Order: sequence, then structure tokens, then C-alpha cells
Amino acid sequence: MYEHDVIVVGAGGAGLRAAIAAHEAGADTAIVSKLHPVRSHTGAAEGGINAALQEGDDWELHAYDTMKGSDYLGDAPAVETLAQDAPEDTMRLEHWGMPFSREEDGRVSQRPFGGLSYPRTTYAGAETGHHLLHVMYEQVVKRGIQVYDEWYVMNLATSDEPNPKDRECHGVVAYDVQSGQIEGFKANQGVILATGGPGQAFDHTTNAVSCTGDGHAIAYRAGVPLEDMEFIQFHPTSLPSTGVLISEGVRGEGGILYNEDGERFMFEHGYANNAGELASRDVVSRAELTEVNEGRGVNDEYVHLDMRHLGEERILDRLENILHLAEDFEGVDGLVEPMPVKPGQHYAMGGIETDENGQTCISGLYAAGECACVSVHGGNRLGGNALPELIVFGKRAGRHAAGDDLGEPQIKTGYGNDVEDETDVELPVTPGSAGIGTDDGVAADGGPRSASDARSDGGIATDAAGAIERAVERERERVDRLMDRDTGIQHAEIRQKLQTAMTDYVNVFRTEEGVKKALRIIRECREEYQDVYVDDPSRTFNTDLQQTYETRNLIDVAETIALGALVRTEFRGAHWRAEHQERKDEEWLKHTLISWNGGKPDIFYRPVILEGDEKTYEPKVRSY
Amino acid sequence: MSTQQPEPESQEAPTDPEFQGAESSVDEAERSGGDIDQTAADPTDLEGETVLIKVFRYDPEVEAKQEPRFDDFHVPFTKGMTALDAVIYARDQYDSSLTFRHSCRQAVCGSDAFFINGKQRLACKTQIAELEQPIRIEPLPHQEVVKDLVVDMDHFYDQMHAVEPYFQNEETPAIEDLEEQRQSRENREKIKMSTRCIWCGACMSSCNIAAGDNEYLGPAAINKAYRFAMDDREPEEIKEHRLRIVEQEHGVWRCQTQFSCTEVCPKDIPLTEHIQELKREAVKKNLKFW
Amino acid sequence: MSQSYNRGLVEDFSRWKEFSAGMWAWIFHKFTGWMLIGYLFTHIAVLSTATSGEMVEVNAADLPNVEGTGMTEVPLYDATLGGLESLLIIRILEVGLLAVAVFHILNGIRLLMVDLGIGLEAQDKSFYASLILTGIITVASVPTFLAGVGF
Amino acid sequence: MAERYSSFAPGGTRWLLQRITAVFLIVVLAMHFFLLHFVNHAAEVTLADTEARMQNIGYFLTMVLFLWAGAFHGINGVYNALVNQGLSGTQKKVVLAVLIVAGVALVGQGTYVALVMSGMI
Ligand SMILES: Cc1cc2nc3c(=O)[nH]c(=O)nc-3n(C[C@H](O)[C@H](O)[C@H](O)COP(=O)(O)OP(=O)(O)OC[C@H]3O[C@@H](n4cnc5c(N)ncnc54)[C@H](O)[C@@H]3O)c2cc1C
Ligand code: HEM
Ligand code: SF4
Ligand code: F3S
Ligand code: FES
Repeated sequence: MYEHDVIVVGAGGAGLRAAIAAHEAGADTAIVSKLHPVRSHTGAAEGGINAALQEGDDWELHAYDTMKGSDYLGDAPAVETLAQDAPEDTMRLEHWGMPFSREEDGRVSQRPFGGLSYPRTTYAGAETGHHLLHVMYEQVVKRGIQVYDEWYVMNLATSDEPNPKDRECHGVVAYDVQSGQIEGFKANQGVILATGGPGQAFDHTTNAVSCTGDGHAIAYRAGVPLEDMEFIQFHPTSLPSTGVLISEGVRGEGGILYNEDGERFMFEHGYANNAGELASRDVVSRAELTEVNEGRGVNDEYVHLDMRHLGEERILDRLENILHLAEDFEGVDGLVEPMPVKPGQHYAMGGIETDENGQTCISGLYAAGECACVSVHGGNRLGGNALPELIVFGKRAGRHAAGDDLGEPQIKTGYGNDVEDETDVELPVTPGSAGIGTDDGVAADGGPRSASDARSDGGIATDAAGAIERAVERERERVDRLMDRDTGIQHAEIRQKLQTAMTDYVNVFRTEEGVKKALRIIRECREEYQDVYVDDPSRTFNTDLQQTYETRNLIDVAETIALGALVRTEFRGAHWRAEHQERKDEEWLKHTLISWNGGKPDIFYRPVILEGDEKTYEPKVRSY
Repeated sequence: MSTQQPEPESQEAPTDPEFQGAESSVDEAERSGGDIDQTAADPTDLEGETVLIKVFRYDPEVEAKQEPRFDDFHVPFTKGMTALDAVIYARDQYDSSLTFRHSCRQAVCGSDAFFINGKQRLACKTQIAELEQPIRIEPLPHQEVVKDLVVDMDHFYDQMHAVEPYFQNEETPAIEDLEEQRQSRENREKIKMSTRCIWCGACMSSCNIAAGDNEYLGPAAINKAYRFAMDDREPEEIKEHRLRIVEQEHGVWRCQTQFSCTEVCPKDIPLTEHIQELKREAVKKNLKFW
Repeated sequence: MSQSYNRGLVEDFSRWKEFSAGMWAWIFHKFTGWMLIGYLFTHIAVLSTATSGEMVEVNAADLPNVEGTGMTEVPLYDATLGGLESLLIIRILEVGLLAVAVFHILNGIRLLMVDLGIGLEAQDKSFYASLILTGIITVASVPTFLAGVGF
Repeated sequence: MAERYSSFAPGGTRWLLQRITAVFLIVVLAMHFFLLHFVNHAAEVTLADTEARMQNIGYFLTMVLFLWAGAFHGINGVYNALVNQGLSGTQKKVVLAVLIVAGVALVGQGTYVALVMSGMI
């Protein structure tokens, strides 16, 4: 067993920032990550970091834009914290050597971005995320913070009280991918989950293969509610074969979208008569899919993004990296042919419910970054708002876990008096745990109660070391079970089925029938998963085993997305419902929360906090 | 874990060249036929065909793989298919124990540098259509193989860490005076290429000097040092300190300008140029004191 | 630590077909450098015959550097050099030495340029140029080198 | 360590000397070849001619310098090549010692020969 004060799970932007903050606050900090830190998906971010840095700009404007962008589903305390802290934390990056793009006078450049009332997106070329990630990893190296890289976190070690709010998180169980060894990690002060997005729940995503929602799933099964999971952002221009993102810059420079018949459908079919290709992400994504669904898609799959008319010179000058992307990942030369594009899953607005200090309802358990939902993005994230979220809330979580006093949070977490219970939605299938034990056969972390659980006193284990030992034992048994079996189904098949269902039915367009179908398929996947086995018999670098674990997490996460999509009967932000074409503020100014509840998902709601420090944000029609 | 090394000479190589994929590919192709788009509008020569990949296999724990061998996989070609797509297909459809690192699929995470048809390349950035068949996919040379295409990167990381890869200036100021440091556009331009490194290790693997001299810092680490040494935001003393690190015996002088690092770098970083510039900087700095 | 497999040096030399320009330049420069230093040792050894002061009797007809005919007395130095020079194999070796030296000089200049940061993008072209120039100079010098050897 | 700042790290000195000698060698080696194979054909060289050339102090000095530079350049080159292939520890020390002895022998003998040729001894 390894022991540290603070254990950070995940080493993307959020995890690294949290670790640095915890270390600076004096805690003995360690990072456990399934990838080496510089491999994290934060490195893929291109656009930039929103921060009100310049004179003339103001954090309040940033907060206002963010709230409006969220379609009034962001919580004001979180939104204001983000806007207030972003400038300082961005400058901190500058002082750590981040190579920001510069103005003539040597100051950092800022550029305009969708939905912003002031050009406040700070950037470093078209590789902002890469630099952010590397600069922060460098600081981790400088501070000598211990990194357990290529250690896959399988589960949390929490205590077992019936009410999640009484539980305590003592650490995690992880396995060393290289050697296959399973070990407990004891966290004396806190565990911070920073495991990134759940993009792999969809089969077409701009997210990395490693974005499997592990943190979501393990927190969820330990009793923390997942919040607003139905809000998924789809980016209109990703390459069809890989999902690699083609930046909005192409359309910004004048790139045009065509359907199979060569029509400029954004105008000719009236999707956006004013903004055309430059309409907001959700509008363009829906337009593209409508074209495809109505039989006007190229190869019935995608549309064309054409930039040839911009001329070679302009393209080489401003969009050179796009040429490389199209060439390297799609085999298409953007100078001579149009590029195929289609909408791809891009970002999850929802996530593990936390307060503005990053804390969840389980004491000692924190979440930050894309896996968390504070919530700042509400129904729709503005471009350039995810990276500041990583550094602002990563830092806060780290400091809080290390014992710094950040004040009483205004955002409440967990099931409590302030929530609204509404379980009258009709579900097509029973969600939640399958086969593995009955209701009370499921331990707090979602695993089955096993022989090793039996304690002489029959009561709840409160001692940390004991909780960790039990959790380790449970994972060892699970692994043995998966490895010993040599017939059944392989995870890849289940994952494929799950991803296809999500993309078919819980995509840009959502109908009641479709989402229900998805829930049924997810249920099937869950049942099939009972027979899953790991074919690779080796303990050395067994990615088969790791992916089998990830697939299980994806099932849980996909289910919450579909459940959320089914119960939210309105059209807000990125969530579009065929039967409900307007935003319903009277009924739906509230967050969807889903908690595992011992294997039987429980759905409830918490009102959005629109009162900020000085002003209240009045919901307005979101138009640009 | 056991520590005995496999002894390649003393064991007979189980020759099983036409492993798995060869036969199974027929029904697999059928099974997956439905969701593979074989009728793309813009067919290339390979459209609708299968490509043959030969993948290096090794696993210390599996008897048949203790002696490295190559397995053949037949993968149905689709337009835009990359070498990474091909191995993913082989893994998901034929042999789930096929092991390799990968994550971003877009050349930013640096996990999937392999030795493909005799050259260090990022698999996700390598179009199948541009390779000669059969395609030979091996782990990076000059690194210990952990399993299949996975190599031990620890040494690479050690070398990267050895150049103090972090910005050094006076203590970070307090919040109130977090005034930004100015940096000229020219200076940012100068370090721009060097900041693009994704730690893939391709350069190090291609360098024969690094292969011969384990202590050689290697092109990636020297480039990292360059990135900081040339950044005007760091004070002059720190720059001298950095030059002192790279001019040690196993530093820049080891480079024999073989250029293979520059040729394989997927981020097109002019590594040799940076190394040479550091050599000159080091000489210049030392000459001053004569 | 789990065990891992070291493929050793096999890579370096079984892969020569895949070497690129810079690699070949490196190998050739090494090779020619070693040849030259090797030659320098031999060269000094041969020249050392000048220090003996000894005279030997030779047939002037056999030696290209001795005028006249019939048996004469010449310094050991002349006899050795002349003796060597009268052998076809030595003449051929001399051509080889020239090739080696010319390549080493040309590639050496290329390397010096690289050290100065000049023309790095053309490093492969300059290598090919060195090779071709070496070839031309070598061929052009053959008549001079082979002149007067007993054909 | 202030004193370290006033001199080269060992790697650097030799690297620079290797280049400086190379520049010198380019010129002299080219001249040498030209003179002894194209102007005077090697086949026609005699002790008398050699001695005549060597009597010219400029030529003599050039040749001696040529020898020293060549010896340093060549031997340092060989040493580098070996070290680059991963020589270390005792092996490295032995190789260095052998090369130094060989180098000193070469330079010594060569200089002696040159002195004899020039008639100085
Ligand atoms: C293509 C693309 C472009 C984007 N561009 C922008 C932009 O311009 N501006 C912007 O603001 N945002 C952008 N975003 C969004 C933003 O980049 C992400 O939301 C953000 O980087 C997520 O960071 P993270 O630290 O939360 O997670 P990640 O960077 O994904 O890191 C997750 C970490 O968790 C680890 N991990 C996961 N599971 C486990 C486990 N089970 N055990 C151990 N470790 C685990 C991983 O190893 C990894 O280190 C973009 C996103 C994408 C995909
Ligand atoms: C005539 C002009 C010459 C030039 C321009 C030249 C140039 C160079 C250069 C630049 C190197 C260094 C290569 C490196 O470190 O990467 C080198 C190496 C070497 N040179 Fe020369 N050289 C010349 C003559 C000679 C002569 C006359 C000799 C023999 C006595 C010689 C023997 C060597 C040797 C042995 C090496 C080392 C090769 C190796 O690394 O294995 N060179 N030369
Ligand atoms: S320098 Fe290039 S080849 Fe080397 S590790 Fe960095 S990106 Fe990879
Ligand atoms: S390949 Fe090696 S020798 Fe130098 S130029 Fe690159 S580091
Ligand atoms: S998968 Fe990330 S670099 Fe190739």
C-alpha cells in the first residue's frame, strides 16, 4: 500500500494543477494516472483560454457571457469564481513559461471567440492545450511531485454508510499496467478525481481513446450524483474516419459547407439565414445531420467543408495545420478537394457533482476538470472556457484537499432537503446494476459484496486501512474472475454496440423513442457484460483487461447520459428534444442529478443558482 | 516478478508466421462488412481490399511469445486508414492481446511512435495508402520491449528530466503583482518549433549515438534544453546554467549530426539545427572567458 | 520490474537498407577517417626510411624514380618509395586513398557547414553532392595515378 | 565553481579543436595531394627532392603542423567514435591511454623524420 496526503487521479490539465496546488499548500501529494501526464487529452485543445486580462475587459462580462452561453443552467457562484480567478491563473501559467502568442509590444495576445463579448481568448498558436499541459507537467517535475504513471485507477476505497453524504473516501485501488500488480493508495487528506471526459461513450468523438469516463463511473458507484449528464456538446466539423477536430477557424476564414448535391445548405435550406456556416455549434451540427438524414449527405454519412476558394496563399498562411490534419488523418488534400466533415461528440458539460471548492458530497472526495460539474458550463460550454476551468477549479480542489480554508461553499452537493424528487418518468428498462447481486448485495462502491467483505462485527468499516484493503481485495477478485474465464464475450463487441447506440439515438437529435431504444441497448450491454472475459492471459501490460474495465465504466456513464436525456423534456443549450422544442424556464431551471443508490439509479433535481455576488442573472433568450 | 532475461539464442523460434488473422480474416471481414464503407465516392487503389500488416509480438509471460515473432493480420482497407487504425482493427477483431500504446489519434499525445516499414513514425499520422505492403510494424528500436509494440520509456523520461525541463526565474511573484512578462514576437518565434515536442521518443530511437551511449542526453532532451535556454524570459544566469548542463560530456558534443532525429520527428522540429546552435552557444560562452 | 526484451544491436546493422542520407554520411565519414589515420601511421613508417642513411643497390629499370639503367646505388628511401610505386596494387590503393581523402574533405566541409548552421535543410543533397564529386575527382585522377606503371 | 567558467568542459574543447584542425587539414591535405601527386608525381619522389623541399622552412613547418594536426584530429576522432559507441569506465581509460601512446609515438617519429629530412639533425 502506498500512502500520501493527497492523491490526484489523472494528470491532464486539471489533475496537474490540483497536484501543484496541493503540494504548494504543504501536502505530500502524488498523482496516479493511467497515462503518462504528457499523454493526457488536454494536449489536444487548440483554441485557447478565456480570461479577462485586458483593460476594458472585466471578469463580470466574462461571467455574464458564460452564464448566457450556458443557457442559464450554470450556477452563479461557480461561474463568477471562474471568471474572477481565470486572469490570475492564466498569468500564473505565463510565469511558468507558457509560450503564449504575443503582440508587437510583447504582451500576450487575445482573440475573439464564439459567444464572447470581448476578445479574451488567450492562446498559444493552435496548440494551447499542448502548451498548457506541458508547462504544468514541467512544474510537477520541478516540484518533485510523485507521479505513478501508467497506473490504472480501478475504484475508490470509501466507507460503507447507507447515506453517501456520511461516507468518507480513504483512497483508491489502482493497478500497475506494466506489471499487473494491484495496490491500494491511501489518501490521508483527500482524493481528487481529474479523469477527463467520457467521449468514448460515443463512437464518433474528438476525444481520445482514453476518455472513458472512469472518474465519473467510480464516483457514481460510490454514491456521488452525476449532474447534467444529458448536456453533450457536438462539434460540427470533425473528420469522419477518426473524429479529429477541424477547427472552427476554417469557417471563420470563409470555409463553406456543401451537401452531396453541392448546395450551400446552411442558406439554401434555411438553417441559418444570417450567420450561415458561422452559426453556433449546435445549430450547424443539427443542420449537417438533417442533410444526411434526408438523404443529401455525401455517402450518406457526412458533408463537405470546402476552403479551396480561399486560395492557396491564404490557406497556407492561416490554416496550414488544417491541411496537415486532413492529409494525415483523412488522406485528403484540402487544397484540391473539399474535406469531409460530420458532427462529433466533443465535450461533456455535466459530470461529477461538486461545489466551488471541488468537493463532492463524500468527504475527502474531490473532482475537477471535465469529469466534474461545478457547474460553469450548464447547458452549453463556450469555446475556450474548459481550459480556465481546469486551472481554476483544479487549483481550488488541490488547495482545499490540502487543508487550505477557501470559505464555505454556496453550492450544495448530494441528496438533501433542497432537492426536488421526481421519479415519475417512465423508464423502458430498469437501469442500474445487473446480475451482480441484488439491491443490498451491492457495496457502496458498486462492487458486489464478497466474502472478503464479511466483518466479524457485521458493521461498517470505518478504519481507512481496512477500507482500502477490502477494496483491493475486491478488485483482485474481479480481475481473477475476468482473467480466469475463457469464454463469453469480449469487451470490444460490447463497447462497439454501446457506442453505436449512443451515436444513433442520443446524439444531436434526441427523440423519446430513440433515447428509450438506447436505454434498452445499454441494458443489453450491461447484461452481456456479465459474461465478459479477458482473452489476454498475461499480467504484463494487459490493455485488454484495462479496456474491459473501461467498458464497464462507459456503460454506467452512457446510461446516465441517456437517462438525463430522457427526463429533461425541454430544448436547452446542446440538449435538443424532438417533442419539446422550447426552453422551459418555469419547469427546468434545475440540474438533473442521478445517483447510483446501491445499484438502482435515482433521479432528482436541484435548482440552478442564478444569484451572483452582486447581481442576479435573468434568463434571456439566447441569441447571438 | 521474475527477473530472468529471455535468452533468444538458446531457444528455438516457434515459427508460426501465418498466425491467427490469416484464417480468421475471412469471416471477420464478413462480420464487419456491414459497417465498413466499401463504396466511398473517391476510391483509391486499395479501396475494398485488405492490407497485410506484420506485427512484432513479444510477451515475457506467454510461452509462444517469449521468443519474438511476427504475426500477420489482414485488415480491410478504408479510405483515410492510418497504421494505428489498422492495429486497432487487428486487436479488436482478431487478437485482443495485441498490445500498443495510443490515445489521442491526432498526433498530440506521442504514445504511438512505432517502427513502421523501417522508419520511426507516429502510427496515427501514417496513412496506410502511402506504405508499401506488407507493412511491418515493430516497437521502437533501441528501447527495451515490454510487450508487443510497447517499449520501456523510462530511460527517455529520465533523459528529459535531466535537463531541468522547467521554467526558472525569480520566485513567482505574489498574486497582486502578477504582471505578465514581456516576450518579443521574434523570441517566441525562435522557440516555437522547440516547444512542439510531444515526447514520442522517435528521435531518440533513430539516433545511433543514443543507441551506443546510454548516457547521451539525446535529441529530444537537448531540444527541451534549447527551448528554455533560448527563451528570453529566463535570466542570463539561468541560461548559462542551462548551457552548462548540455555541454557536459554526454551532452551536445555527442551528436554526430546524423540527422535521423530531424527526419523522423513527427512535429518537424529541426532538432539537429537546435543541437548545433547549442554547441556554438556553448563554445561562444566559454571563449569569452579565455 | 517486469522483464523486458532487448533486441540489442541487431537493429543497427541489419537495417542498413533503411539508413537515410545523414546516416550514410556518418558511416562513410567514420570509415574514411579511420582509413586516413591508419594511412598516416603507415605513411610515417614508410617515410622513416629516410632516416637510416643506408644505401641499397637496385636495378634502375625497375624503379620509376631512378633515372638511368642498370644497377645503381640509391638511398633506401628512394628504393622503398620507388619499389612501392612500381606496384600496380599500390597505385590502385593510392587512387583509393585519394577517394577516401576527397570524400572525407568534402563531407568534412559539409559537416563544418552544419556546425555553423548553414544549409541544414540541404544536408542530404550536400551529402549526395560530396559523393558525386568524390567520384568525379577520383575517376579524373586515375590517369595521373596510373601513369608510368608497367603496362 | 567559478574556475570552471574559465575553461572548456572537456567535451567542448576537443570538439572545437577537432573543427579547427579540420579547417587547417582541408587546406594542407589538398595542397599535399596536389603537390605530391599532380605537380611532382609520387612515383618520381626521391630523397633528394624531399630534402630539398624540406629545407624550405615554411614548407617544413607546414608539414610538421600538418602531422600534429592530423594526428590530433585522427586520434581524437577515433577516440570519439569509440566513446560514442558506449565505451566507459576502465575500457575507456585503457583506450585513451593506448591512443595517447600511439599518438605520441606517431608525432615523435614523424617529427624526427622531418627533422632529418630537413637536415636539421
Ligand atoms: C479536440 C479538442 C479541442 C479542445 N479545445 C479546447 C479549447 O480550445 N479551449 C478549451 O477551453 N477547451 C478545449 N477543449 C476541452 C478541454 O481540452 C478538455 O475539457 C480538458 O482538456 C479536459 O482536461 P482534464 O484535465 O479534465 O482531462 P484530461 O486532459 O482528459 O486528462 C484525464 C487524465 O485522467 C487520467 N485518467 C483517466 N482515467 C483514469 C483512471 N481510471 N485511472 C488513472 N488515471 C485516469 C488520464 O490518464 C489523464 O491523465 C478541447 C477538447 C478537445 C477534445
Ligand atoms: C582534410 C581535411 C579534413 C577535414 C575537413 C576533416 C573533417 C573531419 C571532421 C569534421 C570530423 C568530425 C566528425 C564528427 O565529429 O562528427 C572528422 C573526423 C575524423 N577525421 Fe577528419 N578531416 C580531415 C582530414 C583528416 C585526416 C587527414 C585524417 C587522418 C589522419 C582524418 C581522420 C579523421 C578521423 C579518424 C575522424 C573520426 C571519425 C570518426 O568519428 O570515427 N581526418 N574529420
Ligand atoms: S523531438 Fe520530435 S521525435 Fe523527438 S520526442 Fe519530441 S516530438 Fe518526438
Ligand atoms: S540523430 Fe543523433 S547524432 Fe545528432 S543529429 Fe540527431 S542527435
Ligand atoms: S495516438 Fe496520440 S500521437 Fe498517435
